[in-house]
Amino acid sequence: MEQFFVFLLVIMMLLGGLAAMLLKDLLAATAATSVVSLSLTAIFVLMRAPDVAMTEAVVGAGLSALILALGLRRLGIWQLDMPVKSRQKKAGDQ
Amino acid sequence: MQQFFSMLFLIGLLFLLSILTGLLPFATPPMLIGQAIQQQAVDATGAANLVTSVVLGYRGIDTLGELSILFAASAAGGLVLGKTVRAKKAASENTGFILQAGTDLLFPLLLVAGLYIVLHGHLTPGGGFQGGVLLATAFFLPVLVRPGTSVSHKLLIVIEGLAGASFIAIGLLALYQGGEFLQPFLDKGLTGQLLSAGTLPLLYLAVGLKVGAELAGLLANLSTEQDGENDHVA
Amino acid sequence: MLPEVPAMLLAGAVGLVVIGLGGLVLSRNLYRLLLALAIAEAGANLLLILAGFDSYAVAPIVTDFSTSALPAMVDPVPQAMVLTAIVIGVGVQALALAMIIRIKQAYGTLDMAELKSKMEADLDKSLVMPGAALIKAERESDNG
Amino acid sequence: MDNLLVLTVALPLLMAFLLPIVYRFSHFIAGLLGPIVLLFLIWLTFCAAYNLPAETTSFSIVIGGFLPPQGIVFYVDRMALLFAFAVPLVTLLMWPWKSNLDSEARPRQLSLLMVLVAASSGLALSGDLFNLYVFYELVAVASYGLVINSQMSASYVAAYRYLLLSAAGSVLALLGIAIIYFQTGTLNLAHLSLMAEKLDAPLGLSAFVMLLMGFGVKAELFPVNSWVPEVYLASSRRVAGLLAGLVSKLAVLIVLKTLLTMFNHTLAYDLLLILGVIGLVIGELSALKATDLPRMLSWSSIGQLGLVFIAFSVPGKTGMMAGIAIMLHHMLVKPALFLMAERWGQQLVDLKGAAKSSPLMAALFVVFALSLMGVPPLPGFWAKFLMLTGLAEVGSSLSMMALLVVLLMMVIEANYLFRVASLLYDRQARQQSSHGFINALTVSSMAAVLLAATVFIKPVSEALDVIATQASDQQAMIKITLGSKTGDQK
Repeated sequence: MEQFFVFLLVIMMLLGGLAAMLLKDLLAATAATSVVSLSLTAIFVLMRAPDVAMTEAVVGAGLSALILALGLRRLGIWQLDMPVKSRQKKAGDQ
Repeated sequence: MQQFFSMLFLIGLLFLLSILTGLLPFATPPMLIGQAIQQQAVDATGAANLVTSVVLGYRGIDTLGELSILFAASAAGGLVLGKTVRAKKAASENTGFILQAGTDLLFPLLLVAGLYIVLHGHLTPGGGFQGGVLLATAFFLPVLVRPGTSVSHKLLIVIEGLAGASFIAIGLLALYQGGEFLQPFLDKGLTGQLLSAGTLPLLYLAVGLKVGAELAGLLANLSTEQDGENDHVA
Repeated sequence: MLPEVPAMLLAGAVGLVVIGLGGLVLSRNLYRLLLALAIAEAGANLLLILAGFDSYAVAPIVTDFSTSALPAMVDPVPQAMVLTAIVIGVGVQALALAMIIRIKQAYGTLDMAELKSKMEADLDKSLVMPGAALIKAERESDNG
Repeated sequence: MDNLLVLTVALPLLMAFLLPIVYRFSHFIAGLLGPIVLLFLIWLTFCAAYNLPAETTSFSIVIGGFLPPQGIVFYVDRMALLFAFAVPLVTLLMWPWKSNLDSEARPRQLSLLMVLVAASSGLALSGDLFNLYVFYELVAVASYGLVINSQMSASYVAAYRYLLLSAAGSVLALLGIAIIYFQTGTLNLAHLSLMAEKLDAPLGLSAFVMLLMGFGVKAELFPVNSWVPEVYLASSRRVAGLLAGLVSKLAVLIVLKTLLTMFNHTLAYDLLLILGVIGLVIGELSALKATDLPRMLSWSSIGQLGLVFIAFSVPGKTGMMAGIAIMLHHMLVKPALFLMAERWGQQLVDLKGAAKSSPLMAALFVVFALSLMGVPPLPGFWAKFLMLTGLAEVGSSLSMMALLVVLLMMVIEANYLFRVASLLYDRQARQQSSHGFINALTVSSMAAVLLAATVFIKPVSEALDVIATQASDQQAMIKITLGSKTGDQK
């Protein structure tokens, strides 16, 4: 059972990492980074490290994503009502 | 050409790391200091959470360094972003009643949760850093929802400075009493009680306040647009 | 059949590090470089946690206060180290983001190669300027 | 009261935290706080070194009262004391007395400097692998902040590139620490040196390479030093002097600590030698090509650090002594040269005839340059001479090749430094701005130290001998940090 969960989580984590590197849309890439953090949180729980899991959830998935999103907003790459197409164009301009 | 070499480097790295990790004694760690700490920690610090006794006791100076790194990062971030200009009152960015009321409701909840996590750091998972982040978000959410308002930077600087100074002061007090720097003193109490583990909860409180104030300042700094910032296309 | 748990976890840690470092080497967008850094750091943290893992142990928190005999626990030291490393990582990330915002304001682009050539040009200009400006200013003050 | 030495870390941090508050009340007091703390630290470390009885080799400070190897320990030998003394001293010399920053940025800059001092002292004293990593990161973050201090937009790009390289190095260093912890289950350096046989090739060697790439970033080691010229150019000259003079040496010190305690293989030493030689060649050749003073100084700094690594790759006392001598010499000379570059015109042609407007500075420049080249009576000569004899003693084909390369590079170094000197005394004078009083005083006092070292070369070399003997004495370190429990710890 544990084996199966770990397998799923590791696959999710690696796919998240790859997506963060390959996705054109920077906002989606940021979300993919959060996916890595979240699966890492679950892995930490399975590895009997509740303190680290909590830190990873609060800092890695929460705070870091918040900081990155604020940064994206100030960079002008992400506006709330901006369609994906124009976001990609903007990111591609860089 | 450069791409080719980079790929070559990466494949080499993957190969190297895979072989190396294959050699590691996984799941049967030597745990030389780990075992010793497990045997002594409860008696030495009185904290039920061994990670806390390592973070604040055995490796207390690491935590001081970590606090200073956050401090340095936020100071340097302030230097980069320059003068904080009061955010423009943007009427167009009205976020709506429901969001505002929801945030008002969330604020006390986040505050209590943050303080709980900070104060129970020596008993349960969590502690100053995790709780501090929650505190920071509690103070930052209103800024996000009401674009006109801003956090009081003066107050944040004072909290931040005094909390950091009190962490060091507790350490120096131990030194003054004839112990070593950052040696836990005060009564250790009964392990498992809220009021136990000597100075550790105090240290975590200082950490929590400092982290909270620092991150709130940093987030506010990142979120406020400055005059003449041309990249914002509304 | 699925591989063993340790092998999968080690592969995950190594994979994250390689993906992250690969992104650092291959990517040109400043923001993407930052994401790559975060991923590589996550991989290193996972490897560090694995250093203290023991499949027959419990989390390092004392729950039974009645006996002094402790059950087998996982090593708390790497956990403390990873806690430190995570917080350091986020601090550096925030600082880097602040720099990116400034760079975008100043140069209007996020492309590393383009920025590098612009920076070199700026640096060369700054080297000529102060000396020449000083000389010019002094000459003017001499004349006037 | 040995454990008062903890104050070298605690006190600057305390000041750094309090400075922004004090600055709100009085700009003047806040400006004075830093220098006062630095003076106190200089006095404290001097007393500690002076009162250390001759027969005592070293002592350790147990942080938090948790005995090693579980707790963190500060291992204080004479080398650590020397660097703990040098950190506040050099920072005080490079202190930014004047500043054009506004009232919001200035306290932040001063705080960052205090953080830099605390972290550097920690690097000099700490005897715990992960603690070294934390202090190293602290130095790194503080230096990012200081680099972006100047109001140039190019400095943001330079600082960002520096940050990325440095952070990637930190990831590698963390991986190295993870591998070491996997193998040994401990972090205390003395405890690790007991278990050195567990860290054989290939695991130990790759862990060493990872640590080297991680900590080598600040030490300007060859493959990870591409940040050096752009950052030194983009930041203010004082910060550049601080980074080149002080921070790089402390990073070398970490590499040295790990090398001595854990990785005593010949392979590790050879690797250091090769990287050092490549760094030296690239640094000196690029310095020869440079057309402006700051770039020349940055490249020459890379070259000098290459020399340091070559010296430390010579096993035994000779190499240790030569390495320490070159480090100290460079720590004195490079900040002074950067201080001079602060006010002179930047392009080399702008320097024409600068001797007319500032004769003292030009003369001092020649003295420093001569010492950097290694012209006989000056201390630079003795440092290089020691290193060359050490290389010759090793006698392997690799070290002979290194010897030849070093000699060749000394000629090139002499070439470009003489070019600057002859420009300074050129007849056709261009107009120059003169140096400020504090600036001139600082540089002159540094020159005075250099000349004093020339005159008292015998006691200095004897002291260096003692320091080097002690620094390479691993048995004493194990005995003093782990105490009598050494037997059952194993």
